[in-house]
Amino acid sequence: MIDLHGFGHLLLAGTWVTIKLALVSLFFGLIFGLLGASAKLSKFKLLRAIATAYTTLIRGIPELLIVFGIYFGGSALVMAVASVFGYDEYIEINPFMAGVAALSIAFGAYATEVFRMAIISIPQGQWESAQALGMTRGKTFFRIILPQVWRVALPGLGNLFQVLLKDTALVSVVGLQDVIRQATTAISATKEPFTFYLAAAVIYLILTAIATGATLWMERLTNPQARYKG
Amino acid sequence: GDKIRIATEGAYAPFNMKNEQGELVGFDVEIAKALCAEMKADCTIVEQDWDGMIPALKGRKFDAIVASMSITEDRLKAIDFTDPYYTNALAFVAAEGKAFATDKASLKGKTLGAQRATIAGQYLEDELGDVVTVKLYDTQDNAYLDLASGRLDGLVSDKFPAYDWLRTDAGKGFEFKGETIKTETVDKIGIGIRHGEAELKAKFNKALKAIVENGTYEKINAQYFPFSIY
Amino acid sequence: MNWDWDVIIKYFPKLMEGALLTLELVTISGLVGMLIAVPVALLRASDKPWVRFLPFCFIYFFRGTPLLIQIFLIYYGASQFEAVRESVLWNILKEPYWCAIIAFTLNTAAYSAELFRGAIQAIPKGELEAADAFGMNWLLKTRRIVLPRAFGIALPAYGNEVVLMLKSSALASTITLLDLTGMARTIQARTYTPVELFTAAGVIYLVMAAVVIGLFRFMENRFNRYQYYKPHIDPLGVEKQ
Amino acid sequence: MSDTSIALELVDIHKSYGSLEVLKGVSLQANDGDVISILGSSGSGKSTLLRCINLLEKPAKGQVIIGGENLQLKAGKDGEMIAADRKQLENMRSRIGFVFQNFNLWPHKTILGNIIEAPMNVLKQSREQAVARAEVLLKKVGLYEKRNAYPGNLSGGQQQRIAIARALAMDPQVLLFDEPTSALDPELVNEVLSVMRELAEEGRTMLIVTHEMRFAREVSSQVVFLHQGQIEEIGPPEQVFENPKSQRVRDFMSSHM
Amino acid sequence: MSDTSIALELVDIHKSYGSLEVLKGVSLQANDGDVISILGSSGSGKSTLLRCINLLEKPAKGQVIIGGENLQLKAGKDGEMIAADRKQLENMRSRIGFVFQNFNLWPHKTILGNIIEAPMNVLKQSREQAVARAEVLLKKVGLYEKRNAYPGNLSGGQQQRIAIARALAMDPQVLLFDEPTSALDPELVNEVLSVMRELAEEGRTMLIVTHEMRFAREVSSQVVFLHQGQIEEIGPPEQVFENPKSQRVRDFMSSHM
Ligand SMILES: Nc1ncnc2c1ncn2[C@@H]1O[C@H](COP(=O)(O)OP(=O)(O)OP(=O)(O)O)[C@@H](O)[C@H]1O
Ligand SMILES: Nc1ncnc2c1ncn2[C@@H]1O[C@H](COP(=O)(O)OP(=O)(O)OP(=O)(O)O)[C@@H](O)[C@H]1O
Ligand SMILES: [Mg+2]
Ligand SMILES: [Mg+2]
Repeated sequence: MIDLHGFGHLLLAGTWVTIKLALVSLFFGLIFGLLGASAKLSKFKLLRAIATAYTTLIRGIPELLIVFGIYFGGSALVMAVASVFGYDEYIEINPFMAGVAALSIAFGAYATEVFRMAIISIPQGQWESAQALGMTRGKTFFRIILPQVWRVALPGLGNLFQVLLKDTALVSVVGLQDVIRQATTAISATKEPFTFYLAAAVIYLILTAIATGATLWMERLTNPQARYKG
Repeated sequence: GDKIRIATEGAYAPFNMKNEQGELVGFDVEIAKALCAEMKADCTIVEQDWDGMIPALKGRKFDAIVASMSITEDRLKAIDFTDPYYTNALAFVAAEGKAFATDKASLKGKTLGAQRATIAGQYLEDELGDVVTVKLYDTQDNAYLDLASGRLDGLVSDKFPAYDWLRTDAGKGFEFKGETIKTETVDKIGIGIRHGEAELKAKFNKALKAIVENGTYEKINAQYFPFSIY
Repeated sequence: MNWDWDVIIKYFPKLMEGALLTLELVTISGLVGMLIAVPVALLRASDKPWVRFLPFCFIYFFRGTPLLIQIFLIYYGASQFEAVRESVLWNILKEPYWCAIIAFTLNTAAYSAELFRGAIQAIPKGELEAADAFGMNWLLKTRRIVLPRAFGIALPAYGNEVVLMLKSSALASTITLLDLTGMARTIQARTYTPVELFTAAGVIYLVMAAVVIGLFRFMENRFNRYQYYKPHIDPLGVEKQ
Repeated sequence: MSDTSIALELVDIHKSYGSLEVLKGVSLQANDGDVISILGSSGSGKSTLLRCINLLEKPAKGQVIIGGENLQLKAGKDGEMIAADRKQLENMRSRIGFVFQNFNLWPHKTILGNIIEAPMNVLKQSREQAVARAEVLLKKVGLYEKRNAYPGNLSGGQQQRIAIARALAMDPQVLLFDEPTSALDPELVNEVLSVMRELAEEGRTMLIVTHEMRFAREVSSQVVFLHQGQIEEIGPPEQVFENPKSQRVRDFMSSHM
Repeated sequence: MSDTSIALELVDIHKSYGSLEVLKGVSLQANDGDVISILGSSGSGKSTLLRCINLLEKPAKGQVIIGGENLQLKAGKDGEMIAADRKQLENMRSRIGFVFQNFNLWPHKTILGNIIEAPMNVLKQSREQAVARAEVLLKKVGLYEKRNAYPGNLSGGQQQRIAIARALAMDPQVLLFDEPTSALDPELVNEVLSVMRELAEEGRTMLIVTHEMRFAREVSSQVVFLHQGQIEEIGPPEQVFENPKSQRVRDFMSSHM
C-alpha cells in the first residue's frame, strides 16, 4: 500500500528510540512532578517559591532550549571541571541521558500542576483518619493519598504522556534518531513527504492506542470499588 | 593513522542523505571519505542534526563538519573553515512552459519562495523584496511543495539540490528559469573545524588539493552532476 | 562571546509584531477550541457507546499524532489535490494563517476535551444525584452543576494545555507565518545573532507564559474559593502536624 | 384535591445489586398529609427504597405513582427499568424533595447558592424571590449568618440543616428524608420536628427513613418496618411500637429502650 | 497503672477559626476506664474539642496529657500550637482511637484493607496477626461477610461500624468517638453500646460526642455539657440529666423527651 522505499526499518528503529525515551522520561518526570506538587503544597514559603519558579520557568521557555541547555551546557560544564584536573579530551554527555533529563524536567513541571490539583481534590478527612491512627505523613501519603491521587490525575497525566511522546522529536538536535528525525531523513532522500509523514502518523497512532489502553487499564486498577461485584 | 570524527546532516540530498540501510551517503560523504583516504586517517562519519551542528563541533563531539556548510562571516566567528570544496549557485525555478522572465520588472507582484537562512532567502529579500512577496520555508522540500501547490509562482534555490529535485517525479513540470543568478558574495562551501586547529586545517587543505588534482574529485562530481561544481 | 544588545533593540518592534501574531493565533484557536472541546467532552463522557464513538476518534487522532504532522497535512497535504484547489475551500486553505488556526484549534480542542472528560467524571456522584433529585434536566444540570464543577477541577490542567499550545504555536513558522519564532528565525538568518535573538524570543515566550500561568492562578483562586480552607499538605517532611 | 387522595403509591418495587436482592417487592400508599416513617435495621434497604422513588436507583420492577400520575417506565439494559419520558421524570422529581443521608451539598456554591439554585433554574423563580424564600428557610434552620459560607466550612449538623432547607426551598408536595436527624442534637431534632409538623399540616406528604424512635412515634401517621427487602409490618405508630404482630419487629422494638 | 490514674487530661484548650472563637478554655480529666459523654448543641464545638486532642486541629493554647505523658507543643505560625516532636505525636496518636463523624473510610481499600492498614504499618503487626484480629472485630460488628467489599458498597450504618472496627483494631488506650451512633439503628446502637461497655471494663478511656441521651446516660461515668466553647456543666449522668445547675442545660434537657 504505502511504499516506504526500504526505509521502513529505520522508522522502526526510530520508534524504539521514541519509546525508550518516553518511558524513561515518564519515570523521572513523575518523580519531579510529585516533588514539585508537594513543594507547592508545602507550608514553607521558600519551597513554594522554588516550585513556582521551576514550573513557571520550565513551562515558559520552549522545550528545545531546555534540551540545548542541558546537553551543551552540561557537557561544557563537565569538561570545564575535567580540564581543571588536566583532562582536556572530549567528554560526551550521553545524549540519551541528556534527552531524558531535559524531557523529564519539562514533563515534571507540567505534572506538578496535575498532581497538585489531584492532591487538593482528596478530602481532608482521608489525611486525618490516617494520621489519627498514628501513621506517619510519609506512610499516609504513599499508602492512603497517593493511590487515590492516581485516579484523579490519570487523565491529566495521560495527556502529558501524549505530549511527551511527541516531544521526543526535540532531542534529535543532540543526535538521537527518533521517528520524526528518521522520517525527515527519509523524506530528504526520497522526496516523498506525505508517505513518510503519514507513516509516522500511523506509528504515533499505534503508540497512542497502546498508551491509551494502558491509561484506561490503570484507571480501572486505581478504582477498585467499581470492580467489586456483590 | 589519526582518528577524525566527521559530522554530516543526512537530510540534504544529494549532498548528504541516508540510504535504505540507514548509511550516510551523498556527495559530501564521498568527499569526506576520499579526503580521509588521502590523509590516511581513521575516520568515522556521524550524523548530526543541523541546529546542533556548530555547538556540537565546539563541544568536541566531533572534529569536522562536511555538510555543505556555507562559509559566512558569522560562522567564521564561531568556527574555522578549510578551503572551499565546492561553490554554490542560485537559480530560479518555476512551472515548465510558462513564461517567467527573471528581470526585476517582470517579477513584480509575484509570490516567490526560498529556504530561510540561506543565501537564496537573503537574495530574495535583498534584491527583490521590494517588488515580490517573499515566503520563507524551513526546508527546501517545503518550498518545493508550495511551488507544486500553486501558492508560489516560483522559487529561488541552490542550484544543485534543485537540479536533483527536478529529476524526481515531484519535480516534473518544473524547470530552471533564466540564467544562474549572480550574487555579490560567492557562496563557497567549506569544511568546518574548530578555531586553533591549524594542523588539521592544513591536512584537510592538502588532501583537498590532492584529490582535485588526481581526478578523484571529478569522478565523485560526475556521479551526481553532469557539470563541475568545484 | 560578545553579546549584541543593539540587534535586540533594533529588532524588538519586529519581535513584538511576531509575538502579537502568536497571541492572536493562540487566542483565537484557544477560544474556538474550547467551544468545540466542551460538547466533545460531554459526548465523550456519555455512557452510550455509540455517542462516545465519534468524539473518541476525534480525540484519538488529534492527540495521537504530532501537531507538526497535522499542520503539514492541512497546509501542504490538502493542496496536493486538484479538487481542493478548485473548490471554494481553497480561499481559506490557501492562507497559511487559516491553516494554522484550523490545526491549532482542532489540536487543542482534542486535548482539552480529554481533560474536561476526566474532570466531569471526577465529580462525586452524590452531587449529581442531588441535581437529579431536584428535577434538573440534563442541560440544566450540565450547565449549572457539571460544567462549573468540572471547570474548577480541570482548571490547573487546562492552564498547562494553554501554555503548551502557546509554545507549540511556534510551528506556525513552518508554514511561512512570521509568528514570534518565525520572526526570530528570519531576523537571525540576516543578522547572524541566533543566541541573542532566540534568547530574546525565549524571554518573550516566558513572559507570555508567565502571564497565562498567573491568569490561571487567579482564575483558580476565584473559582475554587471553596477549597480555601484546605490546609497545606506535603508528604515530604514539612506538612501540617 | 381531597384530603384522602393518594399522594404517593409504590407498587411491587424490586431492586438488586448484582446478585444481592435488596428490595423484594415493596408496595406502599401515602395519602396527602401522611407522614410515613420507615424503620429497619442497617442494610435492610431503606435508603435504596427511598432512592427508587425518584429513580435515583433504577428498580428492576415496579410502579411509582405520584399525585395520581403514573411514572412511565420502560425496560432498560441489565433488566432495570428506566423512565420512558424524561420530561415527566424531571417534572415529578421537581415535585419530590429529597434529603440525602450524606447531604450532597454542592461544594463550589455558597450556602445561599445551594438553596436558590433549583428554585431559580427549575422553578424559574426570580433571584429576589428565591433569595427571599431562602433567607426565611435559613432563619428557620438557624443558619442565616452562614449564608455566604461554603459547605466545607460547616459542621455536620449544620450541613444537614442546609440540606433540609435546600429541599424545602422547592416547596415539594412529597418529601423524602434519608435520616434527616442523624447528625442533629435533640434541640435541633425538635426544631426539625416542628418544621415537619408544619409541613404535614400544609398537607404535604413525607417519607422518612429514621432511627429515631421517638421521632417516628411522634410525627408519623404510619410506620413501615422493612426487613430483608420486604415490608415486615405496617400500621399506625401505636400499633407498630406497642403491639407489633411480627416477632422480628418485637425484637427490634425491645432493643429500643 | 492503678485504676485511678489519669488517662487523659486537657488543660485550658483554646481554638479559633479566624475571628470565630470556638473553644474558650476547656479543661477536662479522664481516669482509666472513664467514659465521658460530651453533649451540646450543634456548633458548640464538640467535634472541634475532640479533634484538638490528637491535634487534628491545632489549638491556640492549651495542653494535652495522655497516660501521664505531656504532648510537647510549640508555637507555630498564625498563633497556633503545633507538635514539637513528630515522633511523639505519631506515637500518641497510635494510642488514641478516633471515630469520625463522617467515617472517612479509605475508598480505595477493601473493608479488610481499611482495618489492617494501621496495625500493619504503625504497630508493625504481621499480616496474619492483623487479619485475624480484624476478622474478630468484623464479626463483632456483624460485617464479616462484607470484608472484601469497598466502602462505597456499604450502607451508612455499615460504614460507621467499619469505622469503629478500624479504630478498635489499634487497641487504643483512649478512644474518641464523634457521634458514633448517628447512623445506627437501635439494635446496632445496643450492639455498639455493649462493645463500648466491654471496652470500658477493659479499663479503656472513652470520650464520646453524642446526641443520644439514652446512650450518654447508660454508658457514661461523666457527662460534659459544652456551651459556647466552654464547659457549662460537668458531673455524673444522674446529676447532669436530672438535676442540672445551669439554666442552659435545663432547657436543653427539657427539649429531650
Ligand atoms: N452501590 C452498591 N453496590 C452494591 N451493594 C450496595 C450498594 N448500595 C447499597 N448496597 C447494599 O444494599 C443493601 C441495602 O443498602 P441501603 O443503603 O438501602 O441500606 P439502609 O437500610 O439504608 O441501611 P442504613 O440504615 O445503614 O443506611 C446493603 O446490604 C448494602 O451493602
Ligand atoms: N474549618 C472550619 N472553618 C471555619 N469554621 C469552622 C470550621 N470547622 C468548624 N467551624 C465552625 O466551628 C463551630 C464548631 O464546629 P464543630 O464542628 O466543633 O461543632 P459541633 O459541636 O461538632 O456540631 P455538630 O453537633 O453539628 O457536629 C461551628 O460554628 C462551625 O461552623
Ligand atoms: Mg441508609
Ligand atoms: Mg460535630
